[in-house]
Amino acid sequence: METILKVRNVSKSFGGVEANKEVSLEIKSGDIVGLIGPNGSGKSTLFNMICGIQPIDKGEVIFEGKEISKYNVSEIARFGLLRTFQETKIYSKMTCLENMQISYKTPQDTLMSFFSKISQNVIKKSEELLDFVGLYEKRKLKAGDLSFGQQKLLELAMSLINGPKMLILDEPTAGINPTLINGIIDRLKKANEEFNITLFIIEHNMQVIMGLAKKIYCMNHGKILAQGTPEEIKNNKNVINAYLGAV
Amino acid sequence: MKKDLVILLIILLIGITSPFLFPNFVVNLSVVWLFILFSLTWDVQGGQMGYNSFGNIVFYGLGMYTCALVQVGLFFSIGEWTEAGGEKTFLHTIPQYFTGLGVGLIFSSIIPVLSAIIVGLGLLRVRGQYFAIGTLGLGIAAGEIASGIEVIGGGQGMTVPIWPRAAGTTDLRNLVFYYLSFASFLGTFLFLRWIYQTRFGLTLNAIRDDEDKAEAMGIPTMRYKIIGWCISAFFLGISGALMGNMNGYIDPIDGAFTGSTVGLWMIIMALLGGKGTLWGPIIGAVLFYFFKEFFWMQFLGWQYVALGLLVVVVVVFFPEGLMGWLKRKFPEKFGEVVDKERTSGIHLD
Amino acid sequence: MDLMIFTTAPWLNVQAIFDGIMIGAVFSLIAYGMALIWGVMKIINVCQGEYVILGGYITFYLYNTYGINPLYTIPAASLFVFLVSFAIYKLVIVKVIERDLFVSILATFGLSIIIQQLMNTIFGADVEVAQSGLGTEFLFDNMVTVPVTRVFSLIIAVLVAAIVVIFMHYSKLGRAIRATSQNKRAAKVLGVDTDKVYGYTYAINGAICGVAGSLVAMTFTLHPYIGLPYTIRSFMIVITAGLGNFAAIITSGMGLGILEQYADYIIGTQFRIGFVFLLLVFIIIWRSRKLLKKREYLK
Amino acid sequence: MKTFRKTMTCLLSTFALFLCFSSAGYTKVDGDTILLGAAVSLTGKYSTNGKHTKNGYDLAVKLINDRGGVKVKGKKYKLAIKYYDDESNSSRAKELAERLIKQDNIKFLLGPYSSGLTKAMAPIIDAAGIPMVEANGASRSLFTKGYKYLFAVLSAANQYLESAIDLAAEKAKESGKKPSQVKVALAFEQDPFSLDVRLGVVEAAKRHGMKIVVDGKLPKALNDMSAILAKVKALRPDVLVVSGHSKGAMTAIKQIQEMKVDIPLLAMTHCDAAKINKKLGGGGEYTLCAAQWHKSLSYKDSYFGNGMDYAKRFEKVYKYDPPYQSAESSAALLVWKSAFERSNSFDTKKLRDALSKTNMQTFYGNIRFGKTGQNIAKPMVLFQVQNGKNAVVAPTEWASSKLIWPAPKWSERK
Repeated sequence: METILKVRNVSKSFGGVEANKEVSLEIKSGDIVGLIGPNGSGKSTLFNMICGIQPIDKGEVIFEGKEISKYNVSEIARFGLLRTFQETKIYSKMTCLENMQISYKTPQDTLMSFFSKISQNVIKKSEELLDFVGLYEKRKLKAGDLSFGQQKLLELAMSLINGPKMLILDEPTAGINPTLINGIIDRLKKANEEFNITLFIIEHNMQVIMGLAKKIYCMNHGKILAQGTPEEIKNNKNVINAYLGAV
Repeated sequence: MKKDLVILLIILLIGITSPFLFPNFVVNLSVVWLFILFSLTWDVQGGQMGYNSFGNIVFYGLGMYTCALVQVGLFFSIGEWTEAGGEKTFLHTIPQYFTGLGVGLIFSSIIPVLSAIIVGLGLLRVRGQYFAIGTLGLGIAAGEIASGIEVIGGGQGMTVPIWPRAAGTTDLRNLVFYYLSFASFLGTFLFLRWIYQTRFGLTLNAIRDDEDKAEAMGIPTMRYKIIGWCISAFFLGISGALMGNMNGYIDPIDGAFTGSTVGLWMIIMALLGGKGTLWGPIIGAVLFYFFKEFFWMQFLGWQYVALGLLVVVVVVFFPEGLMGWLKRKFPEKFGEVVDKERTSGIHLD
Repeated sequence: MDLMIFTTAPWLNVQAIFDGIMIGAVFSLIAYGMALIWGVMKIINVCQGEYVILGGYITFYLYNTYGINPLYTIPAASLFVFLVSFAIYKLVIVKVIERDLFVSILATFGLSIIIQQLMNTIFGADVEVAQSGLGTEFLFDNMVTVPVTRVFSLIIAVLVAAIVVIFMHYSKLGRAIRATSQNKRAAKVLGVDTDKVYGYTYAINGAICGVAGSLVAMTFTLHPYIGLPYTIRSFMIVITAGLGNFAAIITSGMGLGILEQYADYIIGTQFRIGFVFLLLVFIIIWRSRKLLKKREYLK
Repeated sequence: MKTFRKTMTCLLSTFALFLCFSSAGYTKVDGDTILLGAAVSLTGKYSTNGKHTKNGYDLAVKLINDRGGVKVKGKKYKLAIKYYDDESNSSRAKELAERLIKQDNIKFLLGPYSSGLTKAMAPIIDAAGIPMVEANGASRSLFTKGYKYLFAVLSAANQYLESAIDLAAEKAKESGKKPSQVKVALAFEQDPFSLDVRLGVVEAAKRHGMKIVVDGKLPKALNDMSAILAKVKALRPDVLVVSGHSKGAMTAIKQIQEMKVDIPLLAMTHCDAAKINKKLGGGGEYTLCAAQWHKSLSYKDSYFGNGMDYAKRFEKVYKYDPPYQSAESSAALLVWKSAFERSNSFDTKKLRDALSKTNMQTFYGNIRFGKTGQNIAKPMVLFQVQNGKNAVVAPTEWASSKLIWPAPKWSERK
């Protein structure tokens, strides 16, 4: 398998506080990779930098062989590197169906495409994906009226319709009731298998991430503390000291 | 589709017949159509895109000046025309007047669009209240600067070429401008109705609801925002040109860049009817015009207090407007329903 | 363009800087009030300028009707605007807090129209002035004029600012206000009555504007419709200086004063108001450009 | 979609209904009343002068009605005025012109206050062929557009301060200087009226070969002109001319006094309306003021008597001294009355012809309209504030006092 995302020696500091120090990691295409670490260890900052939301101070981010740290958020998204947010971001005053339609990535980006009508094909695909996450019945409701868990699912569906090559998820199960969690895990796995999307996930729920990921990175104090398979991580002494032990 | 056709026919019917039904109100009716245009175009930013602009009035004023300058400049020296106390009298012949008006209207839509691109590149990167206050500053600065430029008449203002008497009576003139106003309204209405049904409209809504998300999903938001502003500028420029010609005289602060009257009204009209909808601004504009004409006449000298009160009441107590209220009250009438019926019939799990 | 004037009359530089600093002090005072409510209540008060003019009219009224020297009317003007803005808080502002900032902008815009029109009805559209009778001092062979009133207003502005700062740091209410501005929820948990804090903050801003208004009435002239430029100026000062930084507010206030004076001399008085408003636009764009490098937005 | 359509139909039908009701309104001559129409500024920046204007109109209407009204075709008619508030806003004034003519069906109009508003109304009334006698729009550009239905009882704005420049030239000659050595400083507000005054001054200065050393312009919303005055101080001109309605006059006097700017001759407009001699203590002393009228002038008519009588009558009703804005407004009604009686008709065309042939004396001055509709028979008056009183100093035939020149330096005043 080839490498899809490579982060090399990335550093970032906020007014003297170093959030990321020389972070390097590699993700293979088609993998599910987890990122764990205590609060404030720099996970979200790393995500933000990969997606171009914050500029990096040093180092490089390579996506499919292309240096992307100079591009802005929407350009990176169009390369096929998409993210979801810790606090769900959906278009709250639009219906679920509209949320889906607008997330569909148009093949080209011309003025014509700006003013084109939403094609039946897109509508059909939206409905399929809403069905996939179990929101089909609520497709005509305003997204803001959905429950938090449902919004997370909607956000996932929106990411899927965009057709990304890689999806970065920031705590996909945080704040969701346990019965729904399994559903989300299920769908993530399916998305990975059926749509062949690489997943990179921040997660605090150890059960979830251990069951999902094939490889896990653990961060602490802005550095990569350890990496390996779930089993290796579980037994890594440093990880236990810094993170797992404290749980 | 049939419903749409019916609505269009009704509007056309009202638009075409009303000057004959109310011949004494032709000018007022033209103003009503332009008012609707104002609130519709403001709503592109304020309602659909979530960028509360106080500066759209700049395009209106620019259109007004551009048109007048072209109308004059094509045939005479602008400097002599606007010279304070100039002794010469200039009269446009019929062909001169109409070519001037035609070319003026074209330019009065181009120049505001260009300025929207330039200003937009700077200001549309700014969000929230900074955008609102920045555009407020822009609107007022434009008026002050215009009144400092001598060539366009400065604080003296500028007169617009008068209707050549040989072409017909003033009633004919009013009719011509009525139909031009109506046409520009209709153009705006149809255009906006069309784009709201396309990807563009959805994108504007997405920017309003969560711009960061829209960017993270790969939407080039800046381009959409600028195009949106250009659309507003285009129609506002034309409306300014028409208003300038109907008024016959352009005052830089009271007539063209009227940030604290028309500039504020367009916001209130859209809010009154319900921002972010197609029909809200239309209803709001009509309601507001009535409020303004029929109630203000009753408060001789107090109408500004009444306007201020209206602003406060609408904004504080009734911010969702008429359409917003209806939508909240009867969401199911607007298609917000739990729809169990499956059309695609696909089951993945 | 009139650059030659500075070479024929070099003392004009001194004059411009002097005037700029003294006018800037009043601007800073108004801006401080705006920063206060913006920071604490998260609302933008567009009727700031109208409060200033209202304070000025109180001074004028006392001066005109009872012949009181405007110098002594400052407390009265301050108190009056304090009460008015407290009433406005109870009636309108209380419903605007915690809503979208645009709502507060529009609502206070509406209020400013009402206040303008009421001032016009009560005091008339005449241009009014309150003479402090303090006289004028001269420097450089009578060429640089220093009206004592302006020096006085500089002193008062500094004094009031000092009082407000001391109040904010050492009084119970002041501390409650600061706590609320830093973290509203925490303050509420600790037993701060945030509603009361908001009311007083808004009214204190009114009091500050009242003082500034008195100073404006003494140094310039009054008219019901000249409030907006004061609002815009204070907005500009606040966005250049940031919300909490008092020293920065004073420097940018005086900077604006000096800049305005130079603009006045160089590009001509006719563009002065336009210059102020355009400067606002440029400062906003400039700040957003700076943030853009960090991939952040001005919001 | 159905709801939208219903709402729209509902709204539009109410709209239609409203329009139907409102069109049934006034007619030009109703029973024994002749209805004139006027838009005046009751709110906004011109509201003070707007009230002066309205008071002037009302006083004249009352007097004419008390004396039996207007006689047309053997029948006596009373006068009445339909007022609207134009909010000191030119767009509003234009709308109101439209409303008065189209909806209220009024055929005889009176002017609003200020040149800007008159300018906004003029194209409308002229196109509709409705005559307007206006008393407060002095801008010369009103009279170069070929309007046929606009008549102004006042002298054009460019004449306001021309004579002040002439005076300065005269005084320069007396003191042994050439007029071309006189240095002039200008400070004008950016509004149609003041810019017209400026034009007249610039032309006069050019005629005498004077040099303009400071040419300042003030925005409408500014209450500070210290920069211009600092320049004036630096360049020591012999004449400073200021115009900017009441605000300009007030701001100028206050800051000149404060900065102790020594100018041998300070001339301005609107010092009367701004009541500078009352409000600013001695600050306004020696200021030369341009006025359309002064009560001490000895013109007279059979209604108001002379200027003094007018002033007394006015003060009895409104409790203040009449500014010239009121006097000229009253005069406008005298003109209308005479036009009605001379044409003996209500036909607008005939009235227009009668108006253009007006040649009469009123307490306000002689009124005779030139080809362009402007009063060409009345000179401007200049007075100087002397000991807190207004003393007429020019033109010489009406002058009651001598010009004090040069104005004493501030260091020499007490």
